[in-house]
Amino acid sequence: MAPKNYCWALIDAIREEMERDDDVVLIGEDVGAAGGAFGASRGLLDAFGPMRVRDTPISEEIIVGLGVGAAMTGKRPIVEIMFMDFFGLCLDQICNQAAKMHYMYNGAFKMPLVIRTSTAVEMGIGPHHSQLLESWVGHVPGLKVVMPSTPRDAKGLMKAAIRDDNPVVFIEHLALHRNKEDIDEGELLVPLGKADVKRKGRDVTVVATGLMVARALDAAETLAKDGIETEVIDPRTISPLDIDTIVASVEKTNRALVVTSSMKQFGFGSEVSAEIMERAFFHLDAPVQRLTPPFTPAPFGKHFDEYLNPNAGSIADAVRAMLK
Amino acid sequence: MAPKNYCWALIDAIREEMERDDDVVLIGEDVGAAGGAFGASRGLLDAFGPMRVRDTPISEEIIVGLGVGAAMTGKRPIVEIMFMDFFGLCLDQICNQAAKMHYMYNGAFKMPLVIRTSTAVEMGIGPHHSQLLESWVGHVPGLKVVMPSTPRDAKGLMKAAIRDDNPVVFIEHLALHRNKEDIDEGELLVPLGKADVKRKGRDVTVVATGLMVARALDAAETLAKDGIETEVIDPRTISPLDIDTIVASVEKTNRALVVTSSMKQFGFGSEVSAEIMERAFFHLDAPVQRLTPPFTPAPFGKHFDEYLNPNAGSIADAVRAMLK
Amino acid sequence: MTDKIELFERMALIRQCELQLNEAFAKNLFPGYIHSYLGQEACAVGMCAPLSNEDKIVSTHRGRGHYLAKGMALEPMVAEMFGKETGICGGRAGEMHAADPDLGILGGNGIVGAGLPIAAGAAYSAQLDGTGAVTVAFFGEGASNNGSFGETMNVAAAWKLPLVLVCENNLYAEMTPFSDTVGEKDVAKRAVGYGMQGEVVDGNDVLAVREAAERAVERARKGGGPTLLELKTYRWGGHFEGDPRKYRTRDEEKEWQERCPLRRFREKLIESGEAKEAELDAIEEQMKADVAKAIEMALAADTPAPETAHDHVYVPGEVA
Amino acid sequence: MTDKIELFERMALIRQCELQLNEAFAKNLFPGYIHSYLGQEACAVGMCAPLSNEDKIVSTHRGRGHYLAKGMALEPMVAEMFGKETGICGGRAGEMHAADPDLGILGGNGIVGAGLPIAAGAAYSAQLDGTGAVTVAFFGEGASNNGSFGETMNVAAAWKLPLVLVCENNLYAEMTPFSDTVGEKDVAKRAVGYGMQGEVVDGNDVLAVREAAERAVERARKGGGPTLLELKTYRWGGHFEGDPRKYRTRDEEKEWQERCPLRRFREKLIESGEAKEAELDAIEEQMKADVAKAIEMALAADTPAPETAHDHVYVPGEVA
Ligand SMILES: Cc1ncc(C[n+]2csc(CCOP(=O)(O)OP(=O)(O)O)c2C)c(N)n1
Ligand SMILES: Cc1ncc(C[n+]2csc(CCOP(=O)(O)OP(=O)(O)O)c2C)c(N)n1
Ligand SMILES: [Mg+2]
Ligand SMILES: [Mg+2]
Repeated sequence: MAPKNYCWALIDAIREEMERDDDVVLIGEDVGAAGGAFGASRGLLDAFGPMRVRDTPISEEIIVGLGVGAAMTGKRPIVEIMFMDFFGLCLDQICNQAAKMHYMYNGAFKMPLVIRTSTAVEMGIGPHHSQLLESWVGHVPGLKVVMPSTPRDAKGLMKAAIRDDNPVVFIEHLALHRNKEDIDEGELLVPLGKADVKRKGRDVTVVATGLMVARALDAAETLAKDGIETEVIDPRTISPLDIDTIVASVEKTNRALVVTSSMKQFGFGSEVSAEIMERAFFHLDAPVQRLTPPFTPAPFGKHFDEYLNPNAGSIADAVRAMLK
Repeated sequence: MAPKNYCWALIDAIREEMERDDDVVLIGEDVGAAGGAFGASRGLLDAFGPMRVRDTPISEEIIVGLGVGAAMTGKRPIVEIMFMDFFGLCLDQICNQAAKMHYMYNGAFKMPLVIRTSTAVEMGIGPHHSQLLESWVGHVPGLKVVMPSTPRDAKGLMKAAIRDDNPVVFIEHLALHRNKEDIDEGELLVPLGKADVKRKGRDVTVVATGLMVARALDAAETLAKDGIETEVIDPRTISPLDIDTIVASVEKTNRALVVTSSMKQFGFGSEVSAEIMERAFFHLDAPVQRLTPPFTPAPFGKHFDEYLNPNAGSIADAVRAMLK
Repeated sequence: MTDKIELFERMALIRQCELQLNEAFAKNLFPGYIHSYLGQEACAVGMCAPLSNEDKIVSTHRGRGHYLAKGMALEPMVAEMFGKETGICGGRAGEMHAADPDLGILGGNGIVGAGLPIAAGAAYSAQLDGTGAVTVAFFGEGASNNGSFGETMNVAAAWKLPLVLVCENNLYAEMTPFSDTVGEKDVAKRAVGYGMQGEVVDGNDVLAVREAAERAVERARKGGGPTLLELKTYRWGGHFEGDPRKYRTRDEEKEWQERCPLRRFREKLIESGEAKEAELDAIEEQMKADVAKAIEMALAADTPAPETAHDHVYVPGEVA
Repeated sequence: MTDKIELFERMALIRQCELQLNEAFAKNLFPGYIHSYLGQEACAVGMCAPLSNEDKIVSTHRGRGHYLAKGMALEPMVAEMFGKETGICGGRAGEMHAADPDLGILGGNGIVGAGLPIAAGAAYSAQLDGTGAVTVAFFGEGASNNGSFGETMNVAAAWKLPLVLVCENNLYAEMTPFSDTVGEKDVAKRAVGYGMQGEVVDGNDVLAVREAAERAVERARKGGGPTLLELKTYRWGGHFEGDPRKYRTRDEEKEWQERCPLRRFREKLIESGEAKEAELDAIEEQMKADVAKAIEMALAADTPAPETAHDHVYVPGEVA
């Protein structure tokens, strides 16, 4: 066991997989010589050379397309789109090409492609650098979507994503990059599609993703002082969603709150709520609630971010309101 | 009153608005000389000339960008993206530029832009020409999203969309283009953001969009024979959603089914279900259900389309199952 | 049979395929649109001539010529177009899509221009492997105006990818004449700005195309990087069958039909003594019969069971 | 004051603005990243010289030089950078964004390359109105590799838009040297392939830039269509302040600082007798003081009330 931060855990994951399998390559803006725009591929160029760790021009569409074509011809590429806010420039390659290739061609091609990207929600960088758009890709069959909240999950999910034969959109919260956790030195794989119950509880279920997981745990701590036992579930994989774990929890707690950094409308919380509706309606003592930033772009500046985004306090308040 | 089909109703709407306001222009692939890839801009080039009805190269990003820049400088452009399946090529201009311009710049610019597009769900054209992605844009603050199901609504909503100072994504179902309806000759405006109760009923609410509206009405006819009174609501506007009308209906019927041509996961039905959950939970006698195609791309061929998509029979079945 | 006769045969095969599919369409036997390759046969056949099965191609919505030129089996290809379960992709890919990994055919595309970045990816893959395999990206002049074109040109040149970019300039994108949408009518001229070799080729002369292809493929194989070839040609039919073609004159069409790539090649072969009229007639007859049989088989085949729609959404298997 | 002195003043203003913002950043007084325009002053000032308020510009993430050159008021511009409510956009647009419709400043952009299509739209709008107004699109050499560049080049040329495409080639895109990402180092060469005029200009010589700008703007005004100008320059700082600049040598930086646009212009003005040293010193002092005051005011100003985050998501008003 060694303490690793989220960023280095990801680098370790990629390094281990690149060592294990020569077909794994990394492609993106500043991933090589610069070691990543956020330092999240440090050391990889030196270890694997400029053919396998390839810096690209600012060409998002071909960054993903390179991955699609390479995956169709035997490679296992990781392509990096610096911020998820830029997905509007490459969503065709992600959703029409990568996602559908295996399907359209009746299984003739596999698509072992990781689309690595990040969100900087709450980092004050303004409207073009603060979006979390997991539901865009969650809506598309053929894609898997992953969003780890801890260093350990980040490492294990990244390794699993690289080994998966399907295209996986891998979303990192930049605000988590420096968080530390003890991680086993050995092989670590976290299965895609499995939620993690981060805290057990019997009174209410809080489903939280990314940045919100730690806050939900903080809120649970506070609530526990009032005798409220909160179960905190981190789905980790957005699609396919491990709804069984969530439903099992709701059957026990009879209440659920979903907390995300993304928009409520047509968002992750709506999907979870609708699934609980269909599968556990008669277990519910209160309506499932969604706690998210309001329906607005993110203005520049942390003062706005603090105001707009859920925190431990507002999560606890929302839970209390549900228990009234 | 004169019978008009959906396609000509839209052409009339655009013609009337172009006559009324010189700032209205139409930009897109084949919109001019060809009269539209689907004949949906016939006659406009002759009426308004090649400067106001502009054929473009196959350049989706700049098609929308031209609209954004023109809207910022006093025009009221309608830009056409032939199929919604191509949104992955221009979503940055739609979601980061058009949607956020008014917001970012503190109201300095208005964005009177219509992004006209279509879906060919169920027309057998295969995986790249059969997608309905209204929830991608519904998820983005700053955008309005419209999806008419009848010629009258098509005309009235198009005219309202053109006059709106916000960017409006206007989604046409190509399979509706030849449907006819009597339409008043005079000025016809259908407000954005207002649902339409297409049939009154007291036993169950069916929320249906686009192609599914007529099928829901057919199903209601059948169900009526068994004494089941179905209320059919067509939201017409996807965002902002007129949830009040839906909730009022559910408070009466205590049951709701949402039927769409788009994917269930992270889709329109999830949003409606989650909203009903939050606002009308204690009125529900049964969980809200979503009836949609399964989570797969659309293969080539109508035999697949028929199998995959909801129809009057499966809608009626779903309603009956909810009433059990 | 000399290799030139093989070229002729391949062109005749494509010609027959397109003619007879159009007939089937006219008789209402075809499910959906047909994007005919009639008139462009020399482009696909000339370009694929120097390619082996290790080499890859990426195609478009107008792909049958490419598929056949690269060796896709006729019968499953035709069945695919009809959406039948005997199709090369089980009938689900359909008229704008077909692929065969074993032959290096990486598929058509319903999204104009989307094949270009994918082709670059395949070329990068070959570059990594150092096998000398080359990727050929087919696309239309219409696609050359899409963002993906510039990104691909630049990356291909910067990385010296073993890629040949083949623009079949058939003068129209759907109903829009190319000249209405550009400031410069030679797509090949764009090469220089990206630091790439560019060449205009008579796309209706299969030998000219083959020569250009050989040069470009050779360059790519040897690490000399990509080439942009612009093949000037003409789409005989409408954008799809049934398109009334109001955007051009029948005279213009006639003029181009006089430059028929198949007839020109036939005349050349006979003139030079490389083939006898009867021999070529026999080939054409054979191709006609082969296609007729393929269509007959396709018509007789079943559509796939609708439940197969659920197959292959994901590759199965748990990793962890 | 002659117009050249005005150019000097504008450059000195930008220089001071960038220097003093960096100082504020170093003192931890700045909220967020600073994308410094230091070293590129001649580009913005030369390009905006022939423009009136009717003419539009579209900027980038590195926009302060453009804003000031086009006449944006210093104090609200600086306040915007600090995210203060006295900012030109109420403090919500922030460091990568600012706009002023009255001056034809259509905003910066957080998305590299996204301003190009928007600039084409503004140019199309002017073309419709027949006013002769011109749009200038600023972008970096990094942006020239994005799909939006090719689409914009082509439409601008095809439609003969009154557009000037200005590529400030400062040799780096974030941490990546331009030469690593292209096959051809002159972006201007791409013009010919699109049927456009292209020109390489010394971006550190304000008079050279102004001359090129005048030619291009004149051409655009008269209906002669777009021009691609490549201004060769250098980004003195990192991609953002604090970037350790490992990807280049201090020697290279020194070399470029010796080509300082402000000093070169100062020397030229003095040599030619168009200005006296003291006069220029006074201008620089004045600019220094103006900027210092603007920053002081910005620091003293309030951040916007967080509830204003809800404003302007939609333009209010019902249509029907
Ligand atoms: C991105 C995108 N835009 C538009 C279309 C609609 N469309 C299909 S084919 C076509 C014309 C393509 O022209 P070109 O590239 O010249 O190929 P050709 O049809 O001439 O072979 C268009 C506009 C599409 N399929 N994809
Ligand atoms: C589409 C997109 N890709 C990547 C980025 C991240 N990014 C911000 S600035 C920049 C470099 C831009 O380089 P260039 O266009 O040369 O402008 P410069 O910074 O040199 O002024 C990058 C890659 C972005 N903002 N948008
Ligand atoms: Mg064409
Ligand atoms: Mg640069």
